[in-house]
Amino acid sequence: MHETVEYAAADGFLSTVWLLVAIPLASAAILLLLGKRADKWGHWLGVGSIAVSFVLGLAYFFQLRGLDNKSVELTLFDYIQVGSLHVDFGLLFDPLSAVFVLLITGVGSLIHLYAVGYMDHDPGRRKFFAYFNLFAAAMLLLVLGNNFVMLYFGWEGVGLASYLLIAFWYERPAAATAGKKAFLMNRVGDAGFAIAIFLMFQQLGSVNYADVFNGVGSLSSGVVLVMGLLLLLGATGKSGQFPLQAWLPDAMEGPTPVSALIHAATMVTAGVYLIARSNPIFSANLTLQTVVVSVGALTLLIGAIIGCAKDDIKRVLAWSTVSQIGYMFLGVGLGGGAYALAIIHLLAHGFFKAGLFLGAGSVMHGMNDQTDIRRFGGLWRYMRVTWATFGLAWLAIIGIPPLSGYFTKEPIIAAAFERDGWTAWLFGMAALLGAAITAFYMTRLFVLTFHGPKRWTEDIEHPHESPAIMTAPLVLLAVGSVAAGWLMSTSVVDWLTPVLGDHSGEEAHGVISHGLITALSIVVTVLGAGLGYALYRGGTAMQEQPAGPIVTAARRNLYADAFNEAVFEKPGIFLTRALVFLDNRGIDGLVNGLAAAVGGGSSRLRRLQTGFVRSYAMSMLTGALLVVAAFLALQLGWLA
Amino acid sequence: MNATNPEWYLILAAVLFTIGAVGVLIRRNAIVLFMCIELMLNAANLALVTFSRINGNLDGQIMAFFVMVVAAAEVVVGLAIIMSIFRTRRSASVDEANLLKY
Amino acid sequence: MVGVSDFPFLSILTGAPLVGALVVAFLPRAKPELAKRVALIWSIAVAALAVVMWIAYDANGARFQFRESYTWIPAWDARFTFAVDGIALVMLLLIAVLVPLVILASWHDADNTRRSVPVYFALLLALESTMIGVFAAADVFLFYVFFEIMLVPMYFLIGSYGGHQRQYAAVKFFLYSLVGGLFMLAAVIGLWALGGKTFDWQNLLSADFTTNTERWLFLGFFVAFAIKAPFFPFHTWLPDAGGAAPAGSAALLVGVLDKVGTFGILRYCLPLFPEASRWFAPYALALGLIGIIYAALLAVGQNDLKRLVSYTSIAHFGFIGIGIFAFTTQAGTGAVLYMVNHGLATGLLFLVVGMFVARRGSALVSDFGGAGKLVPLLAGVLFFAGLASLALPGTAPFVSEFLVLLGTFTVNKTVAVIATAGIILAAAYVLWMVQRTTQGTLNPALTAVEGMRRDLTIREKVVVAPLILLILLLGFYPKPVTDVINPAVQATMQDVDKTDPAPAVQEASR
Amino acid sequence: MQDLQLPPIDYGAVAPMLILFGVACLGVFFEAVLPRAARRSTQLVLALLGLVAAFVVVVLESDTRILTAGGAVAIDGPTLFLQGSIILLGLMALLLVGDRSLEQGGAFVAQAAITVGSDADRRQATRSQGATEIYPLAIFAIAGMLLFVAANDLLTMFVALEVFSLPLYLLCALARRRRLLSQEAALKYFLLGAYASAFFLFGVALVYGFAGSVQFGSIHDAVRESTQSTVLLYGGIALVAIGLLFKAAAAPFHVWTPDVYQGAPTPITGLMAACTKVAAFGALLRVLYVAFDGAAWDYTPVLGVIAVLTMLVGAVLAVTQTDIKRLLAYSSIANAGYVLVGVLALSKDGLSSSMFYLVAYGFTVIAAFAVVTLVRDADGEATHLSRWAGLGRRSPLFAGLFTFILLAFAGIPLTSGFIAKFAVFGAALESGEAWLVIFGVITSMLLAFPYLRVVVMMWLSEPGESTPAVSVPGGLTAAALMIGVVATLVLGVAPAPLLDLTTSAAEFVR
Repeated sequence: MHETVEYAAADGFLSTVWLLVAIPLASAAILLLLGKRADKWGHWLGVGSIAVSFVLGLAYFFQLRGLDNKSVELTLFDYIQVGSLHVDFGLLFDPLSAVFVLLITGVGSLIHLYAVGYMDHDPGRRKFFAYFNLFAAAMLLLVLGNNFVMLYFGWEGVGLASYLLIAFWYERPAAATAGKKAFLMNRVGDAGFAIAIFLMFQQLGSVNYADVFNGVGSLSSGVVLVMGLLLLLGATGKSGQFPLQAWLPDAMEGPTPVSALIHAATMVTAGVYLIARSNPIFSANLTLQTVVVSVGALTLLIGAIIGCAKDDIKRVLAWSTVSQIGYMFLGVGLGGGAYALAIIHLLAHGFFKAGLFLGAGSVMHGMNDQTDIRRFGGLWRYMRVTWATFGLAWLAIIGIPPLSGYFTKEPIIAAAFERDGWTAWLFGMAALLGAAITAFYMTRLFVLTFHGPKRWTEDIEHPHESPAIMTAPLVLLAVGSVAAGWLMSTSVVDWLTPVLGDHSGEEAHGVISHGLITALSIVVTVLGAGLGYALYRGGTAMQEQPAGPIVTAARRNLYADAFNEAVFEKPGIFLTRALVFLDNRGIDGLVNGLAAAVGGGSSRLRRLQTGFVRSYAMSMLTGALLVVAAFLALQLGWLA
Repeated sequence: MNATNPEWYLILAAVLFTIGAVGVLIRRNAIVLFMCIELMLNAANLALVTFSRINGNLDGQIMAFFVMVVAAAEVVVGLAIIMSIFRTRRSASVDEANLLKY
Repeated sequence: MVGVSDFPFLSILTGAPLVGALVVAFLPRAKPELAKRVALIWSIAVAALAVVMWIAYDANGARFQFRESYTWIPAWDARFTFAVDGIALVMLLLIAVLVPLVILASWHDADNTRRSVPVYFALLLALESTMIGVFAAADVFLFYVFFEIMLVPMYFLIGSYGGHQRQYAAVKFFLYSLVGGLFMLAAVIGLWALGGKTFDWQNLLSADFTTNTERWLFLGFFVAFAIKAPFFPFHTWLPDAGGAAPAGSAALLVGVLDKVGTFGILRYCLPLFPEASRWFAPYALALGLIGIIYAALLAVGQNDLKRLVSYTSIAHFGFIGIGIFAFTTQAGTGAVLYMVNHGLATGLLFLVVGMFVARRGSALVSDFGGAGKLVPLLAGVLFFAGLASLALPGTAPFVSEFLVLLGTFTVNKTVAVIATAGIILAAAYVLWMVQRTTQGTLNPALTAVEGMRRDLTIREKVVVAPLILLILLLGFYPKPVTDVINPAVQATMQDVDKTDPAPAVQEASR
Repeated sequence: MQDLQLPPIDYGAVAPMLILFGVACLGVFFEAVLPRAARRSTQLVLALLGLVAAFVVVVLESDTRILTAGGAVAIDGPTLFLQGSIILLGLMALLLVGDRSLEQGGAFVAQAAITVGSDADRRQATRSQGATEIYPLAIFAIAGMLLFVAANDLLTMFVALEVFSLPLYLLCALARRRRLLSQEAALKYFLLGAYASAFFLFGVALVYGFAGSVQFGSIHDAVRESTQSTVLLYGGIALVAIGLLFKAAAAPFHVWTPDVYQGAPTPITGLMAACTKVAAFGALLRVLYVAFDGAAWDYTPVLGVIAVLTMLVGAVLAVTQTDIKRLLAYSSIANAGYVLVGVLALSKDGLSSSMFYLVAYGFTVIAAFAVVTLVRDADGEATHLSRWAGLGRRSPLFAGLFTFILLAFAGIPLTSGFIAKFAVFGAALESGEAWLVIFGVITSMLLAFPYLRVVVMMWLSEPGESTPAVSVPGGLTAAALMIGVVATLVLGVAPAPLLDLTTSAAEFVR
């Protein structure tokens, strides 16, 4: 079914592809080790290292384009070699990793640059850049690894960086808690991922991409299903998908560039990468694909619905991210040609969502770190660059042609309608509904922030445009948001063919025609946006208003946090306390009780030593009688 | 079963030994206690002599003499100890010597 | 290489610290600094010798190397036989590396007690000697001697120089270990009496026992080792001992001394009683599993940093136990590697916690809060040690935990899956501890404490730097260690007559 | 009737006993003729010389294996070994007895006849020189013990029993301080000892009735061939064993031990704990191995139960003791149980290991009581445990030595206690008495607790106001202490020579 996967060994220039990881890593190490001595120039080292990586990435990219088989493999050293297990510290540079490298280093460079301005007044800026570089290194390793253990290595690495950056302002309890929550929920997914790796080794004797993908055909469908579900669990954790979505909005406690880079553009899309990378596994089982599609569809709706109810600019964007990644999951779940669609949506999302977050950061920067959209309004006058770039990104995300979102989201919706039978309707309509809601809440966000009456007070907030070092990346990202979709819609799909398979020849046979879907999606988008504008152009209430059950539920994140608390946290705490009690009183108590029993027995027995010589004689006589009796009993066979 | 049946002497020896052994338990006076022990020794002597007769060799009778000598030596030591305690306590009751216990 | 491998490394390694201990013990009490320096230099010299031995060791050579054998008690065929395989070798290196660092970290530990400072360092060296001996012994009797005698210096380290509740903890430690030791004594005697009246490990390997006898003997050894390690439910001494011991001693206690338990299982239980090992394996796996989950949950619930770290160790020992009793090359190698890595990681964790405690004068988590503001570097090292403890990739423990779980999965999926849940709990207790101590709002009481205003000193940096470096190095490139361990583990697996399962797909196609 | 023929006597073989009896008589003579001032030194030197001479003869005769004096005395391996041990241990005890540096006039009363509590008593307690009769008495006791272990018929054994018991009764009564306790101890010891002798004698009569002879060889033959009622035999064995177990302090015939050990002057307690135990077990071994070995099948379970009971009683009761001498008494009861385990192996190994145990324990216990004599306050020895708190701080040397001794009692390796326990348990296990070994191990665990409590008292508790000072020992006590400690160490580290010696000596002649 699947042609054999083979990677050529790297030579020449491409054998230095490890530099991509090494440069940011070295930079991070230098920044951490030098400490305060690097405070003055550290951030420039941080920006420089990622920029160099970007340039290198471009060079490798062009080098790769010139190769026939479009992939190179590079083994740096033996990582783990025990018995039949052989894990290399090996890298794979192929079309899929190449686009991710460019996304990470490209968008990453812009956000790094932006952060120089954004973190200007923060005393921990050097540390921030060290963590940022660390993240870049881990993320690059994640996408460059040539086996699942390397992927896992990077996977956990980005988790660490994410934790460090969410909890960057660790003296805020909310930030520290959010970081911990992110790490823990990710670990749940990671555990699944890890077990999937064990399963691969147990079944196939290898964890290398090539061996695993080539061996999928020989696995029973049950094993494939389990393996896929475990990988999916990992992916949902990292990408904030149902059921592990709750951590992502809380992650907004981190500095805004972090939200832009890690929790919008790159890290959270690692789940999509994982599934796309493992496409031979996911394509091998229909049930598995259906589960992925369901997760995607459900999450895109959850994210969109909750996004409507939030009043915090970053939280709205965060839920929007959840929702958009839902689209990507939908895409990779649909399989076939939709893999590539999901990837280009991911890339486009990287541009416009990063733009949105950085724009939000720029707003906050000008508004004394206010994040409540109910306290914005009419800002377009004060920060025009931000307004313009944010607006373009807004149009891109809701999918107004010819901006990028249109080229990437609409095909996914169309692909959903191409499924078999009633599921086509179910998932197609869900995707379409999601598009409408997206348009609504994004418009709400945009209108409340930049238009309508001003609802802020001058004595606290003095809105002003951000410095050029921050606006320049905004502009560049806006350009990307506008152009990327159109540029990528065919070129990148073709480019990814060696990895994701050639599906260009496949006949589309949706339940309704593609043209109709296009039209429909534009219509619902416009309707949603129009509704949003109509409702919010006059501003909104400053306080949270009583609302119906649906809105309340959305405000409460559809009770996911409450569920987690009631089902895991509370019982967990109770269990912990109970066990502490058990350990102290039960197990330790048993031991101490035994000791006490011996002591008690001893003090009771020593009372028998009365000090009266006659009672001693008594015990001797008794003993003598017993001994004699025992001897005679044995002799006469009484005891036998 | 005539009176010269040596088994009767053995039974007598056993009875004397038992009286001595029980006497140690029920009497308080150290001297009497000691006498009870002497009684036990003499019961053993009686048994030795009887067995000597039963077995038809003289060893048992010789042993009885040894035992008597030893018993005499024991009396010397025992009375000395009992005396020294009596001088302090003005009592020969063994139950009063009860400082060391538990 | 004849010359080098004939060099009596092991007896010198065992004896040198003891001589050092005697020297240090008799230094004048009034000159504590002198005693510290002598102890430090001595331990560094021992470490250097250990490194030379490591270089001279041939990873692909005989199973046991540097064998030395001297007559001791001919009547029982007990001999001073020393020899190391790969497993023992890495443990010896761990000891040799840890002890100088612990000595350096404990520089001021004994200053404020009313006890003799030289004696403290002499005890540390004596402990090193016994620990080296126990790993280097290749004679069951000799092993037992070191196994028991090891208690004595540790008992005094806890009892004389410990903190809160030190008497209780020391007595508990001693009695628990002694009880285990006596069970083992019975088994050792049985082994000797029924195994051909010899104590030589090599000869005992070929001894035959009846099934029942073998199981009893196994049990005798296993209980001793399970107490030492400790495995659930024999663990309750460790939180007390770890909580009361001075941080440096606690690092040695958990980092090395407890490894004697798992080492003993690998060296004695498995090869000498293969049938019984296989028979008991399910129960041992169950104990390991319970330990992982149970101790991790307890760690979450602790309010005392040192007790918390102790509980994390119990959870980690659960992993090691599982790795040993899964009987696969990967799991076994993982378990041994875990022993080394856990020594480094938990050693570091204990030392760092000790630095916190020394500054704050309290080990209670609730006495901290937001400490990262005051001592950022120290907080960073704590976090790093925590990461190593939760086995993040890039730190050494990841490799071992991964190997254990992967190796276990190939033979027992249920166990491996449940154990994998342990990695979630590990994240929970580490992050929860880090959050409560170093993050969040600064506890106002902390600023008032003089010591909390001083971040890592040069001395402390010298202590933590090598450990951090080793953890990272072995996290990225564990090969030097795995290559040494692997042959020994494979030999052990052969002893228990177990082979790795082939991949399921190949199996099916055959 | 044939003509009486005097049985031939090998005077060389019995010379050690003759020398000591002679020395004792000479001592009595000197007591009568020498001026008071010269008595002590003369007696001490005479006694020591006598012991040394006796020991030399034992060594010279070490290859002798004969029955002599008409079969009444057996000079064979066990006899010579045990005689040598008794002489050496007696020598150490005598060093303690002779010490006068700790207390003005020594540990003994000047005139036993002085009424307790009178003015004269107070004067003698502070000023008078101690009585010098104790030396001949002690030598008589030791000589009696030598005969006891050599006795080859029950009558000789009975006489020897009395010969060594009677002087001991007296010695117990002669303490300088706490004379009421001392006299009470003597009274109890005497009455119960005589009671036990009566049982022994009646047993002798029954055995004589069964076998027609009291010679062990004849009894041995009779057990196999006699047609007499075996009720006589088993009643006899039981009663004879009771008499011997009383001296060995086995439960339930141990009841006198704590009271007497506590009340007697400490040097005499040491003498009893070491030498009496050797003698009693020596006789028990000979009786069981030579005379009654044909009935082994029947008496092993009964004596096994007694052994278990002894170990349990000793261990359990030791747990809550508060007086160090009483604690050591219970410990000695438990140790009697361990020796009994070795005895019941009923093999060559059982014999040799029991002998090794007796010697090892003897050295250690005398050293222990030597330390007890050193810890004193104005009222003499401070034996209450609470008074020992913080002793390690006041006097680290003696606390350290005592700790070492306690570790030996607890059976920690590198002490003779460990080797000895190992030997007896090994012998028992080999003979299939695994249940005795198991109880031995369990009681060892229990016993560790009281020992550890003392260690905690000495080292981990803070010294209180009432912590007595440790007297600097005079040369004699120091010598005894050092001999004991060094022997404990040497027998623990290099037991091979003594093990070989016991093995080569482990053969009775019949």
